[in-house]
Amino acid sequence: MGQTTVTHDSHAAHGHDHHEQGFIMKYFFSTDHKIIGLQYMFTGMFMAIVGGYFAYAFRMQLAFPGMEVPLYGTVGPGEYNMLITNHGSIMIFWVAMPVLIAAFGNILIPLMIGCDDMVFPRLNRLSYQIFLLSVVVLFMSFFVQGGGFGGAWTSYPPLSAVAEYNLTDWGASLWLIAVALEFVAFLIGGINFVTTSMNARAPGMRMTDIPMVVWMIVLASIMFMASVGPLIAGSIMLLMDQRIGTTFFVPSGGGDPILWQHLFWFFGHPEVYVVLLPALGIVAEIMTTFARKKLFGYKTILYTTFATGGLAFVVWAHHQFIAGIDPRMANIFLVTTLLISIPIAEILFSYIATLYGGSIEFRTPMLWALGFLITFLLGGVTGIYLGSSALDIYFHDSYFVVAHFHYTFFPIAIIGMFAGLYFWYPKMFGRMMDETLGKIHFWGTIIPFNGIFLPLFLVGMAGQHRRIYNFQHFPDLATADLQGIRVFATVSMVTMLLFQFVFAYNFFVSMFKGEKAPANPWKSNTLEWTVPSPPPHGNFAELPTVYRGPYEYSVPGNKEDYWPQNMPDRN
Amino acid sequence: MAGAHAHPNYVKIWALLLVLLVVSIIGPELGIPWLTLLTAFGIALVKTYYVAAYFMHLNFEKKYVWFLLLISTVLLGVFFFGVAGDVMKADGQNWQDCISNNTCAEQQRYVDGQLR
Amino acid sequence: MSMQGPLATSRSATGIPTGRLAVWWLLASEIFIFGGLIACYILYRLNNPWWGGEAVFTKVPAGAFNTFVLLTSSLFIVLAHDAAEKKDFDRAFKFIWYTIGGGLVFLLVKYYEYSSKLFTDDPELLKTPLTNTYWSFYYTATGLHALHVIGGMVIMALISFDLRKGFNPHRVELIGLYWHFVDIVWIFLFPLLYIAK
Amino acid sequence: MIEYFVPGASTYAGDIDFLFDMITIIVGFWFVMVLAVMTYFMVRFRRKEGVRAAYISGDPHSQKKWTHYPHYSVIALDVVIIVFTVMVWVDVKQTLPQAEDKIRVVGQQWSWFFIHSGPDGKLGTEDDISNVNDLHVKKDTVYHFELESRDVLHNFSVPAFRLRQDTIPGRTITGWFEPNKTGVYDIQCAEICGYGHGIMGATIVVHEDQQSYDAAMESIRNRTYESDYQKRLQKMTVSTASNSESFTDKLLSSF
Repeated sequence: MGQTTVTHDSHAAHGHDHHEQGFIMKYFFSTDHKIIGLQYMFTGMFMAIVGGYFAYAFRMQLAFPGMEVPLYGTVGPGEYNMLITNHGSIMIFWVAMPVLIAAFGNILIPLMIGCDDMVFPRLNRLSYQIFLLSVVVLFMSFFVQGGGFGGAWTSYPPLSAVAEYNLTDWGASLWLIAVALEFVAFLIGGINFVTTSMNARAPGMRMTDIPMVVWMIVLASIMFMASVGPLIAGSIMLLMDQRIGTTFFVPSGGGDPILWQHLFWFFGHPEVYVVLLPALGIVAEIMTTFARKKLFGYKTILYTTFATGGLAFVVWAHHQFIAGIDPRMANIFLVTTLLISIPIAEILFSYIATLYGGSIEFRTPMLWALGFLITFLLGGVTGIYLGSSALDIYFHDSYFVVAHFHYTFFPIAIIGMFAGLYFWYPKMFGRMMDETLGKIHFWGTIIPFNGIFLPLFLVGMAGQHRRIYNFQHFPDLATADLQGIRVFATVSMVTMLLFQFVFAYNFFVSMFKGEKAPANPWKSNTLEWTVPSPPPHGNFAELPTVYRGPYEYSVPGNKEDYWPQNMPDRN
Repeated sequence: MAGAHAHPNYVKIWALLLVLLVVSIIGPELGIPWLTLLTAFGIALVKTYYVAAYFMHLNFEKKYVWFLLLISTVLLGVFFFGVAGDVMKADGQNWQDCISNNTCAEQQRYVDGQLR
Repeated sequence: MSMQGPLATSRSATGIPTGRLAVWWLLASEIFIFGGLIACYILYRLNNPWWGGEAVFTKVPAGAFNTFVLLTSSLFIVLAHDAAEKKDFDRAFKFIWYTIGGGLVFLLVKYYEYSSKLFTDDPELLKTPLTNTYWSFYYTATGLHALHVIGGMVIMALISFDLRKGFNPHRVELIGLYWHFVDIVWIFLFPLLYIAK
Repeated sequence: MIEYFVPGASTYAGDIDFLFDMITIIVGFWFVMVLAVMTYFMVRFRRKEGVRAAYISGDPHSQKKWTHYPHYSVIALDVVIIVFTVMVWVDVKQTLPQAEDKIRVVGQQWSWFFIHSGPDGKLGTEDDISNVNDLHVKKDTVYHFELESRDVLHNFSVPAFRLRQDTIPGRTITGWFEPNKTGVYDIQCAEICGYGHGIMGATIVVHEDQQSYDAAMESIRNRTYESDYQKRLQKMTVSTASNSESFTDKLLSSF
């Protein structure tokens, strides 16, 4: 089913007359939250392939400049800009967000809070259809005259605002429209998530009985809603600049390019936390299940997450320390930036404390979850370097930044996604994935991943700056040593991509030939494990009542070491 | 549902809003700056309060909704004051807006929507 | 429209009906969109005091009349909601269409204002979005607001026919909330763009 | 540690390197500690037959302290980092020591345009000397630079000076540096500026004394100047333009 969903997706964007409930209706026009979640997931995975392919093309160009890249062709300067721009946009807007928030949110929220569907199923479908439309528009932007947009995912004006500067007249506009459509899709989806989990909880489920992943997805949706508004207004203004010729952001006509940077990063920084929080939630579910432990300090984690979410709104200008903002402002944002390390550190400490006294079983999802913690930790601590405004003078727009945010985004979007996928695969498809192949995939991803980005810290320290298609114009950077490092990173990258075939094989073969999954293969507590795998339409034969929190593992006096939320008595 | 509470007299509120509207138009005509600010924007806030509180029934809604809307406005304030240091001013520490005071040594200009 | 909704929709753990809760969240996100635009405008405006000289060319009487129209249509939709709650669906239907009429008058006045600035032979009075950034903001902000007015009118027309048959009367309240919000946005745009000189 | 990769050539390079080393020690300590604790937990508490996990809620204070105490020390270290950072930041970006000479740096798509102030030390006068791609400065001289841009955002970046600052069209941004080591260094554009962002390099030449500086200025004025940037490009160690080799040859030869 998976592959066909991807290939037929484009049809769903167009209206159809009413069919009878056939395959098409069931999988493309369904209002069932599980199907919509899978649609998001397959679209997101398809986009991940596109984004990975782009990364492959430009990493090859960096390692072997001027060479014809196998399966791609030569990468010129304009094309290089287009590849990095769209790699960034795709991975954040069309992979991390749909998979982590929309896919897991759609599949998990109704199941975990014990109701039969989202509160607005048709709005949910509309959200996916707008999202799909945004994908189509993005692909259109690659094929218009001048090629795809090449002004980086931040799309700073005046470069992005004036066609004479960026040379991608319609490419820039279509990119912007695609991003704006994606925002609208997630606004609609987010309202649905928030309303569902606020209003449709199962009887007996208190605020503190909600599984962490639901909390995290809801908080992420709220943060998204609050941060994206000004940027939507800004996108309209930028689109007017591009298409009509107004000068909101063009200084030669009286505008101010810095305003866009503020609008963008007022969204862009919370956006990091928007995708981080769901991943943290997924990891919490997995760690408690496989350590057979109660989550250490549920309330502490919850409150520190609130604090993180609040602080995330007042740190945005640390992306602009040397971008021309008033230097006095940098000191304020330096303090808030380093403040945010405090709640995040508290969350990570609590996660690690969860392991204490556990009975840890290293199944594939657990490996991914632990891998997430370690790699994200490195991403977090390198953030301190960049948050320090004075050091940012040296590191701004260098490969140190690239390595840093890949150490945060890769664990979030890819490791977190795989963790969730391996964990909930039985619930999604009713079959188990192969454990050995899963472990091979894990090690084959995590080791090359470090092989890519640890070296990039070093080239960043050597002063190598970003978004350069070929370093031959910078004599200090075009040395054999640095080139060797670039080749090493590229070889690691190709290795990592090759290991994804293990996953693809495992994923699709298990879907049809895997061992049939019982309702609760991991002996987990939350409500989604109390229904058959995969859950039928309407989820629960009888809507559950909740008696306790989601992490009551190894409770003394119980026969079993888990205690489902809807079980009235001791077992 | 909203039916549980006594309804305000909508027409009265509407008449009050119209009076406020007239004040907000006449006030600025006098040309006194502080009066302009007060009548134009102070009265806009009052009007907003009446529409929100009575037409939108916020006064009879859970307190939580007030909270939600206020948080939104506060965050906008954060955005505004974070940005104001750069965008609202024509100069600052070690930088100046050379377009507004015409000191740019090198600058292309937009004329009639075309880059010159 | 008679599709059986999921049971989840009828639950209300917060005590606010689901539809109304969602509209409040929608309005919160709209606050950010319009608020962001207005914040940008104020920032530029304070940096460019000469924009006051441009604001002279706006038509204050037209803007004031439009404020009156929107306030009145807000009254109509709240009366429609009142009627729908009392199950007087014909009266509610009537008031919804009065509201739509108010929206229409608003748009006509808007059209008059736009056309008097865009299609004039007098170069002094010709004000296009490209004239300067003040007019860019003028057209963007009022245009975005007008789109919201149009959207509200379309949705109102759609629900009015359902309402007459007695389906989904709670939707009158939801569209009402949205319409009041559009009204409030105009209450701010009017002094910002027209009055402050 | 940055010194190992790029030797510093300005007075404040050392401060920024110090900041890097300090943060490395602080976060390195934490990173290693956390990894060690995590590894210990993973080994010590791996699943064993018949051993049941403990039931720890983490809510009572006696348990919470295990995450709170480390977290207080994070606050303390944050304060240390903030204090040192602000000191360096104020020195580099917020103060302007008395200028001994001035230059104007103009970014344009896709090259750097430099204006030296000439003998009178003032910009905007007749004797200004302008040049593309090569900036000449004297050692141990405090320079004020004025950054401007003709079209889009650029970023005036000199890694050896630990200096980066965006150039913004419509804004004049002033900054300073004082080279303290002679040599020839890269200038980069570190903010994407369109199609030719990747070719927007330039060279800064730090002269030992006034004579060699004046000679360079004279040759620019006489139009007999040979660009140091072009000379360096020709001497580059890595050839990057060949298409002739096959993929595998290239891969093998690069190790």
